[in-house]
Amino acid sequence: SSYPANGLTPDMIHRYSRHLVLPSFGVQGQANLLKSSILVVGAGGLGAPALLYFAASGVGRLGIVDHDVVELNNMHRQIIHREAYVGKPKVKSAAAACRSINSTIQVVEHEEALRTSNALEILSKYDIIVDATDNAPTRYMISDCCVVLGKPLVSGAALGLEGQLTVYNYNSGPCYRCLFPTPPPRTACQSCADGGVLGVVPGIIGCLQALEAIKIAASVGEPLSGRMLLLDALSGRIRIVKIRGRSTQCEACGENATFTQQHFCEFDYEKFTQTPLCVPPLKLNLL
Amino acid sequence: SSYPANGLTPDMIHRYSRHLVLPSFGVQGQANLLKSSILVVGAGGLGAPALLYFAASGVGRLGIVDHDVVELNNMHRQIIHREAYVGKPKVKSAAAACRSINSTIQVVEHEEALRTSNALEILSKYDIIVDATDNAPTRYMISDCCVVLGKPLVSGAALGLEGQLTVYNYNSGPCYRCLFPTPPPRTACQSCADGGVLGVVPGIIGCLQALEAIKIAASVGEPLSGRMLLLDALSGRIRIVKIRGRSTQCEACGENATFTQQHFCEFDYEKFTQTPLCVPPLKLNLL
Amino acid sequence: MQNPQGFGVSEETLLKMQLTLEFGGGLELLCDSKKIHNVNVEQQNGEDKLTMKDLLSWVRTNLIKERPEMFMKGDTVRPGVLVLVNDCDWELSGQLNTLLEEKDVVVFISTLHGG
Amino acid sequence: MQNPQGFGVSEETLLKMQLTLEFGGGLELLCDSKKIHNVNVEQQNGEDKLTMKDLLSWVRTNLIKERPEMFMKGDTVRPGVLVLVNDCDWELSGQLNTLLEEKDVVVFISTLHGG
Ligand SMILES: [Zn+2]
Ligand SMILES: [Zn+2]
Repeated sequence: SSYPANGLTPDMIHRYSRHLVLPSFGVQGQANLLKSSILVVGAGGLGAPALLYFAASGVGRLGIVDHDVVELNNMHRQIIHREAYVGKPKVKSAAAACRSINSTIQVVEHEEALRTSNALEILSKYDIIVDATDNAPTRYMISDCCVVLGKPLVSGAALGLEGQLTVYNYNSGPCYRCLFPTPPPRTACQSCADGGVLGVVPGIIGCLQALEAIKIAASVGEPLSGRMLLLDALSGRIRIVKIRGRSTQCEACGENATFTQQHFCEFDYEKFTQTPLCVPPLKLNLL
Repeated sequence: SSYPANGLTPDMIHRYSRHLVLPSFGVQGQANLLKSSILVVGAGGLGAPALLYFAASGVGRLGIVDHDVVELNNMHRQIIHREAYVGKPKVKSAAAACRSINSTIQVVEHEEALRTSNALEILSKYDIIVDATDNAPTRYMISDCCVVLGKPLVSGAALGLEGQLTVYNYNSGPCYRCLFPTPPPRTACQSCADGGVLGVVPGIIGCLQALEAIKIAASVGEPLSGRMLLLDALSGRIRIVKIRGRSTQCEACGENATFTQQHFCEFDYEKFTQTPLCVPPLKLNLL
Repeated sequence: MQNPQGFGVSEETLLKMQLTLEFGGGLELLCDSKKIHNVNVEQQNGEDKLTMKDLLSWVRTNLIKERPEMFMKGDTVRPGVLVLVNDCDWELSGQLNTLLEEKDVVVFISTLHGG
Repeated sequence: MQNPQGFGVSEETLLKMQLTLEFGGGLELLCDSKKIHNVNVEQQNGEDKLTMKDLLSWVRTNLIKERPEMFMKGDTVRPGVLVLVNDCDWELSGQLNTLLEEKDVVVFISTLHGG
């Protein structure tokens, strides 16, 4: 073979040279990254910057799940989509953008909504899952699926001028249900569509999600597991707080949990959260 | 006129609807943003995400200064540039990307290195300056120029797995020289080229720079003046610390400072910092 | 933060404690859209200590201006609200039984789902 | 953080203080690439207080393994280094004269220029 032992070609050495010279990342970190696969669920406000940084940094296989099309009112925050893609599937738009900045990685398009019927199959193909979605039932579904498959989950959320970030189900850390065993009342779950969001706030959280997933993929540093980052953009404050560990009573990951793949397939997340998995886009007539 | 009083057309209302519904941003915040002008010095690791979020969010006039061309070893972090632009000017590449995500704003290309001979003229055309450069002499030059012109400066930096961010010369706050009256020894000033940088670290700092500049432009929230954000990506820690206010003894902005536009034009920043303003790209042969 | 002076309570004086309360993730909308509240909480039931259970009932009476069901359910916070005492999840300090000390910072934050 | 017990110093005992020292922006390279150091600093000159000036000389002797000129210049830190005591610029607390207290966190960070 003409490949050196670490699997880096001269072109890769050139492209990733600023990573390779980092003592705490280096050739091993980059080689790990190139061998890794990451799935981003949602090519919206959080997914946009995360996908671009995954592609740029050399994640070997990058999957994108989304069933939406690009709309003009996404453009203020979903910086991966160009105007030319308005009306076209977000997955196609995002995949084209990722390929345009790094043609040497593999980008996989999953142009469909994530459901209990396809989640196990899709998620099982990736090492790390990034939750960049926008509703409560999907967040429970992704977390449960990561628990039954044993995958780490990098979870971000943004609304208004606030953002939140943590890593679930990593190294015996808590899962989403450990923190939120009971779903919140539906009225407490605003989406960006009805609540609004300052575009750069999911930008910051999406970049931080990329950082955490890259750390896990490259096996460097301390991922944000058992800790949660809280961003208040308006006052310019960020706090990183200590959260509970895995709950022994957790229905998904606890000591006596019986949550199997079959249980997952049959679980009704819409009923559980009293919220539909896919919210139809709202028409706003506020002005 | 067919424009409503707040200057928002129906298309703008559609595009920026997620900003307009935010009580703490709203129509006034968006109208302020659309009337504002922001200059980003450096279309590299920090400038890339900042420029995309400025364009997306509707900054009325967006200037870009850079004299470099896109190189393959930039691509791991400078997510605004596509492979098709390797070898072409960064300003052209960045401007094209900004226009492709928002054709309704004005993007101004300054394809030249910032120097004492052109800085006053270029910076004077913008409300807010974003320092996204990569060397000490340019940082002193931009700060001094902002002081003599009375412009707020959003300053970010990233190296290795660390990042720093603050706002200078805003509302009687400190300038760069208030914090660093004496330049550091040249050996203490590593660039991303020789020190390396994890690509997503300038991504996070660049997004945070965008947030701070957008807050100032829209007149919302509390900008990070008199405070500094310190990011340690490896350990996943962010601290926001309180820094000194404007120094009465500062040679640029202090009580008895005599730093005028003419003084600025004649100041030798390369001699002051013992560092050239433009570092030729290094060839790496580390592997 | 521990400050023994804060506990100098005789039978004649009511326990009073200076706390910083913060609301986020939308919960600030329930208390006049104000996120940070510097408050003096007075213990009502003659006890010489203040627990999170006491604080919750004080908050509900004194700060929550509307839709209290969006803040509490039964005698605890509603599902989806994280409670942090000095930047630490209250599950780690005993939840409702967490003992508060002078100058503690208590954060109530609703989990976000948007993206 | 104030803790009066930390100052219980008689003429017979040396002042000892538990501090957390953090190095960043590349300064950690001068002390074995370790960023966080939990240390017990002993006052050498018989004083019953510890200032930042004392701490700097202690750090230079005990932690800095190489290129001390990259950390200090004269009796203070070199240009381009920010010093933070409990997340606050030491310019606001008296620089070299800042009095340290038990469990203080002192950060030395070199300003970055990259982008
Ligand atoms: Zn669990
Ligand atoms: Zn100054």
